[in-house]
Amino acid sequence: MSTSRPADSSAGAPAPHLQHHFTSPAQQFESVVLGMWLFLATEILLFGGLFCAYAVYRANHPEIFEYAHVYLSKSLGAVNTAILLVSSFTMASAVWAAQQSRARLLRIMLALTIACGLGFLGIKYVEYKHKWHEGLLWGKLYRPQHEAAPFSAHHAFEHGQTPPAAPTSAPGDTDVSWVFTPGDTGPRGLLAPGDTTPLVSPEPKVHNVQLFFGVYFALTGLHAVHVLAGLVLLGWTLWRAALGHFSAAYFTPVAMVGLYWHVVDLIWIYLFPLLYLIH
Amino acid sequence: MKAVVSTFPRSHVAAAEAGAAGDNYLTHAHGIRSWLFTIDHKRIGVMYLVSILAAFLLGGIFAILVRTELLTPGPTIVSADNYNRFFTLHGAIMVFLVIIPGIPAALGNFVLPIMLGAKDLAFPRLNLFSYHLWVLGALLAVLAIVTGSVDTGWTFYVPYATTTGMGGVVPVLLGAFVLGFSSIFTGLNFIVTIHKLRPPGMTWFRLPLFLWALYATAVIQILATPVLGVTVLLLIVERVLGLGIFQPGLGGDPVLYQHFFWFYSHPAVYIMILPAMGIVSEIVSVFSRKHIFGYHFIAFSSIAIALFGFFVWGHHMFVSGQSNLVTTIFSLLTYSVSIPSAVKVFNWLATMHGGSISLRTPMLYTLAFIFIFGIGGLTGLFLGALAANVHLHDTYFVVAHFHYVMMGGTLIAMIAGIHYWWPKMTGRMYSERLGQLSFAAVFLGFNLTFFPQFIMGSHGMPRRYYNYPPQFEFLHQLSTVGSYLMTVGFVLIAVYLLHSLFAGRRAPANPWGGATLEWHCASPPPAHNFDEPPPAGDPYDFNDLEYDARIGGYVYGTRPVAADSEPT
Amino acid sequence: MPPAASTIAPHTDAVFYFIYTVSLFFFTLIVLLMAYFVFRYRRRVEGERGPGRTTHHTALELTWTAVPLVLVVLMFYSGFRGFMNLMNPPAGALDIRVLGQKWLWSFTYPNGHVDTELHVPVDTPVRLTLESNDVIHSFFIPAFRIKRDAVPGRYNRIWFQATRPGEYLALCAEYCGTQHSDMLARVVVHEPGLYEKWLAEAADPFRTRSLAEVGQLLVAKRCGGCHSVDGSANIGPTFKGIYEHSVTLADGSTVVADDNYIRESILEPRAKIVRGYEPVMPTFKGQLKDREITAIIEYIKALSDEATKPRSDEGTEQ
Amino acid sequence: MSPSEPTRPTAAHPVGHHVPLRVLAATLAALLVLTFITVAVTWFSWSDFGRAGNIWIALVIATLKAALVALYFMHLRYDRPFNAVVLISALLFVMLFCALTLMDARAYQPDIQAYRDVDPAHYAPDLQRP
Ligand code: HEA
Ligand code: HEA
Ligand code: HEC
Ligand code: CUA
Ligand SMILES: [Cu+2]
Repeated sequence: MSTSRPADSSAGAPAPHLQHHFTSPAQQFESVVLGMWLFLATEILLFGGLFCAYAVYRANHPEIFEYAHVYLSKSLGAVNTAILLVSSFTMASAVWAAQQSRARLLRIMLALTIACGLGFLGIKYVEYKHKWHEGLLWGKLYRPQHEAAPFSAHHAFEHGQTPPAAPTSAPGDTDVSWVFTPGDTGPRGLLAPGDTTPLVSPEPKVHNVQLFFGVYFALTGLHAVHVLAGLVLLGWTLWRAALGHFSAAYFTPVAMVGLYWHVVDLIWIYLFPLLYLIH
Repeated sequence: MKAVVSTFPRSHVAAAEAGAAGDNYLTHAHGIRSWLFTIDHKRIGVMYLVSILAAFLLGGIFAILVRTELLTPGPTIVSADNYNRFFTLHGAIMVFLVIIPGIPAALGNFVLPIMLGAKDLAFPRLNLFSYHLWVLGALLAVLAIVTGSVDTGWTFYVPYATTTGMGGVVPVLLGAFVLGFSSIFTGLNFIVTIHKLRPPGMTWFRLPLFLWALYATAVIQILATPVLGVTVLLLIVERVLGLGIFQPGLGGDPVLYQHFFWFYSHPAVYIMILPAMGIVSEIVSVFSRKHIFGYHFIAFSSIAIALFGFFVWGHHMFVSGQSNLVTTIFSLLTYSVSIPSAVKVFNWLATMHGGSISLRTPMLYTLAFIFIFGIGGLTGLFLGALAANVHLHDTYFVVAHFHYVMMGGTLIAMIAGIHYWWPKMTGRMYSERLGQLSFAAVFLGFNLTFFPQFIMGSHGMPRRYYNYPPQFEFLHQLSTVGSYLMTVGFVLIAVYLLHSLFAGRRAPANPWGGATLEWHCASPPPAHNFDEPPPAGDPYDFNDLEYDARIGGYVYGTRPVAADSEPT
Repeated sequence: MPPAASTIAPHTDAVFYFIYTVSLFFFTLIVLLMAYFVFRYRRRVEGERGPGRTTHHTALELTWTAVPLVLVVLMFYSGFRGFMNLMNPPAGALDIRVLGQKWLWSFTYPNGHVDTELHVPVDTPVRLTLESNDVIHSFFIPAFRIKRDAVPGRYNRIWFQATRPGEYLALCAEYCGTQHSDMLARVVVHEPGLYEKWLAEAADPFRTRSLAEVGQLLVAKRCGGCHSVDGSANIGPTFKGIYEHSVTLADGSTVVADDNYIRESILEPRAKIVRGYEPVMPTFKGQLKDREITAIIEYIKALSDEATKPRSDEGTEQ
Repeated sequence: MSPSEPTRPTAAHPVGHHVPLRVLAATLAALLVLTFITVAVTWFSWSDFGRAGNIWIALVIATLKAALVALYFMHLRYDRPFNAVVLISALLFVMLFCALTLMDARAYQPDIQAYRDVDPAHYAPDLQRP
């Protein structure tokens, strides 16, 4: 309990952190919390766009995702998920510590959160490096090395093949014929009249695998940028905590950085099963 | 709405009158830094206004270049590539730098807290930050012009935008990203302010309709703009690193890009029009000296437009290869937006019924808004009908439609708002006569510019055409002449407004007889708006306001409210 | 609306004029009311009050919510009907493939003939399958009221049935770069029976013409947008006088413009880039047959011969 | 989950809600267990519910976890309901965007597939490389 400020600011005296246009600390705090939630909503919509791209490609080309996801390491992903969850816990505890004016605990918890964040990025780095070496990158840079072994041999074993054979997909099997007479498909203009055999690619093979890695890097990349930003914010909070700025009377920055950090975690909670655990 | 008799104390008004001579937000601090780093919402609003009008001038110059080039078919003054640059920059500047931030960030910033009875926005520093982001976005746009410019059209369709050789694409996209965040922060600030900073007595249904409109706008800004953010980010990554989500050459899907773009950009058109409708609701009521008709319908129609606006983005993609099923859904939903819009138009008319209508400059622009937006909105109905859209899509009919709603709607309403709040912002009155004269030039010039474009468009004149079939030459020339006339009108506005700053009559606190709270504080307002929150009443109750010829403005009189004048 | 020349056009125009009528009605109503109110209730003395006191009238407000609602549903439905017609070609339509590329339309007929003009028989349903080689274009025939984007990497379809023989214009309606506004194509609707005749002749131009003449036709149609034949530089270098002359490439080396080089320039334009020009030429691989390429080379050769020995009739036409 | 006793704002602690460590720890434990379950089910073949089934199960579990984080770590359970409205509307609009776009992309997919079938290598860059 080494706070530089009195833990108790009586209601009558103007609170030191109250800005002139607010009438009470409660009003100010609630405004800040609402503002933060609105900001988090925009973050969710920012990722929402990428989730949409994911959904579109996953729905239309499940075979790409089934084929390519084995190149991601399930165990590293799981470890990273656990790390982020723990960091979320330490963050929430940090907020609690600040609320209780327990400065030492606050610093420890913030430091632990930062450590977890760094650990997460470290593991991400290992994963990215592997992809880089194997040439498993997005669109233009996709140059798979032939030896590219699935990261989790375990998975491949399970399915009894390496790499898993691509199921021929039936994209667009949604049936909307109840609304529309389906137009016939295919470049019929070039076929001899009467010939309606669809032209099928000779060997069934998974094409456009780079799409998976494009989506993967876009999603995890944007997420990693957010982790990085979170770490900077956490560092700033820890610094201010070390200066003894926070106490039960004033802990808004800790709580707000906490909310932000939780959202970063929340997004990963979706990323992990969607990218690593396809099955 | 229940009638609320204003309980405004006279002493308060007297204090406000006294404040006019003394300290106000303009004289409160001095020096350029006291402006650039101010956290006073009024100063930020004024800076926004100046910057946005400068951007409008730039966008207008490009427009005049475009129009001049179209005087004759074939080359007139510039090459095809430069023409393409001009309309792209014109569109991008007008949309991202002018019309989206226009009313909320400039006028909204200035009046929102005062109308609410608050001292400032909830997050003054964030407000300043979003202004700085706007400036950064504008600088990036300028950088784009310097580094080879852009020729993609403001829609940046893939794969054209990922393959064009012009070097300004990435800076312009970064600019759009930054401006998006500027817009998000403004909206966020408004929502929090309206939720949390309402003084006691300012209930939701005592909010002036302009604030309802800004609130609805802010909802769109929060929910739609992030998608623009991720879209331009992806586009940058596509272009620089070849990500491959949108580019067909890399297995991607260009139509997906269009979904991304329009998921933001359609709701964005309601970011543009809603605040304009808010201004119109204020002015129609004040200049008719009559309680707004159907307050609740107008308030809720703003929210309805904001929500429905999210369900119609696909109407920009009817011929792009969107599937028939989704196309049909979007066409149907498109019409849902026109209902609340119609409600507003009819309510404004009903407000004028039985009023006492004064044709001062703000009201003239407001009537012009109803006229022009009527045409613009009704032509939207043509575009929403599938079969008609197939013919009209990407023709000058669309160009005319969106200029009627954006330029004739939003921008005209913004000009109305500028004239309406000018005395409040600057403490000066402008010349009414010149105001009416320039109105005539703008109104006639506008219609002369854009009405012929409806005819051209329905006859199959495609947009973004440098060269065109000779049969359209006459209509194009009419249009160009109209744009020159309109320019004269705008230059005139700029001249007399600037002149009024130095030589205008001092403005009274309440020159028009408005009942919203901003007219309760002095012109210009003191630095902190109100010492204590003023009691809020019905914002459209004009019963207690009396004209005082000595000060040329309205004051709260002592005349008891006659029993028969009680609103129902 | 422009003259209507397809079976769809009257439908589209009906939708257009239906909405037009409704809009005109409401617009006139609004403007008249506005003008009347402004006149009737104008303020004569500053500060005076008007007679009206009503602040709302729920029944009235519900009416003007419901009436437009009904009208817009009708508008939607009329547009929807026309669109469904447009999206579902009748069986047995004539199939023509349309390829958009910067900045040229080309049409592939059922017999394999490729042309830059769209020729169709009158009163016959024609189904267009659209594709693009580079960026998005949009195929637009105002007289037929049809428009559909040509999107790279996929097919789009539309159909029409022309009702009046004659010549029409097809335009590109989706912005596609420098010459977007010049990406036009002639549309010819033939009288009954003449279409087949035209197609047979167009498909085999070699029967009636010399190689160089065919080459001249092809160059005018396919290359003329970028290459001149009179010595002036355009988007690409001129064809006049290049044959067997040396050409400086972007990397500084020189090559002689012989048959192989020209052939390569047509099939693999990116392989060698002429100094001072952008690498924007599209490939014609798969679009020009060997014999046609030979014909073009023959024509370019003839142009060079002209350049050396003066002749009166310069090879520019159209 | 054990019933928690969040302290309401008081004069001494004017703002915010205090969620005790005990509750936070329980939340963490639940989250870790759920994560383990999601990973574990991929080990067995009996837990394969087909393409659509698996993705929905994954989404449901993820949503459960996200809800825990939001309710307890982010104090949403004790907060003003409007903040929850904000979060939920953000999710709804993401869903709106995904749903309509997905519906469209599914329906026009045959037009893309038909094109690719003609010349599989043309727009599949991974096939063009040696
Ligand atoms: C301020 C901006 C703004 C506003 C408010 C609107 C409003 C509307 N717009 Fe517009 N629109 C644009 C800006 C805007 N638009 C832009 C910028 C583009 C082109 C982008 C580009 O491609 O570059 C565009 C393009 C556009 C298209 C695509 C055209 C194409 O490219 O193919 C469509 C199609 O449905 C459309 C429809 C509508 C409709 C139905 C409304 C409705 O909201 C209108 C509602 C209003 C009314 C209906 C009038 C008021 C009511 C009455 C007078 C009473 C009578 C009413 C009835 C009987 C219903 N718009
Ligand atoms: C709000 C948006 C907005 C506004 C206001 C305008 C205003 C104008 N626009 Fe523009 N326009 C767009 C948005 C807008 N436009 C968009 C989005 C496109 C599509 C681009 C694309 O295809 O990608 C477009 C495209 C477009 C085209 C089609 C180009 C093509 O397809 O080939 C044309 C052609 O006539 C045109 C003309 C004009 C003209 C003459 C004006 C005039 O009204 C301008 C008049 C203004 C001035 C001349 C400035 C004067 C200002 C001052 C003197 C200072 C002001 C000071 C005070 C008022 C105090 N515009
Ligand atoms: C889109 C514009 C465009 C079209 C259409 C086009 N070209 Fe080109 N062409 C160019 C450009 C630009 C160059 C110079 C850069 C290069 O070498 O690729 C060029 C270069 C050439 C060259 C080399 C010229 C020299 O001087 O060495 C030949 C030969 C050629 N084109 C033939 C053709 C033929 C034959 C056609 C039509 C069947 C055609 N081009 C259509 C743009 C075009
Ligand atoms: Cu092709 Cu525009
Ligand atoms: Cu729209």
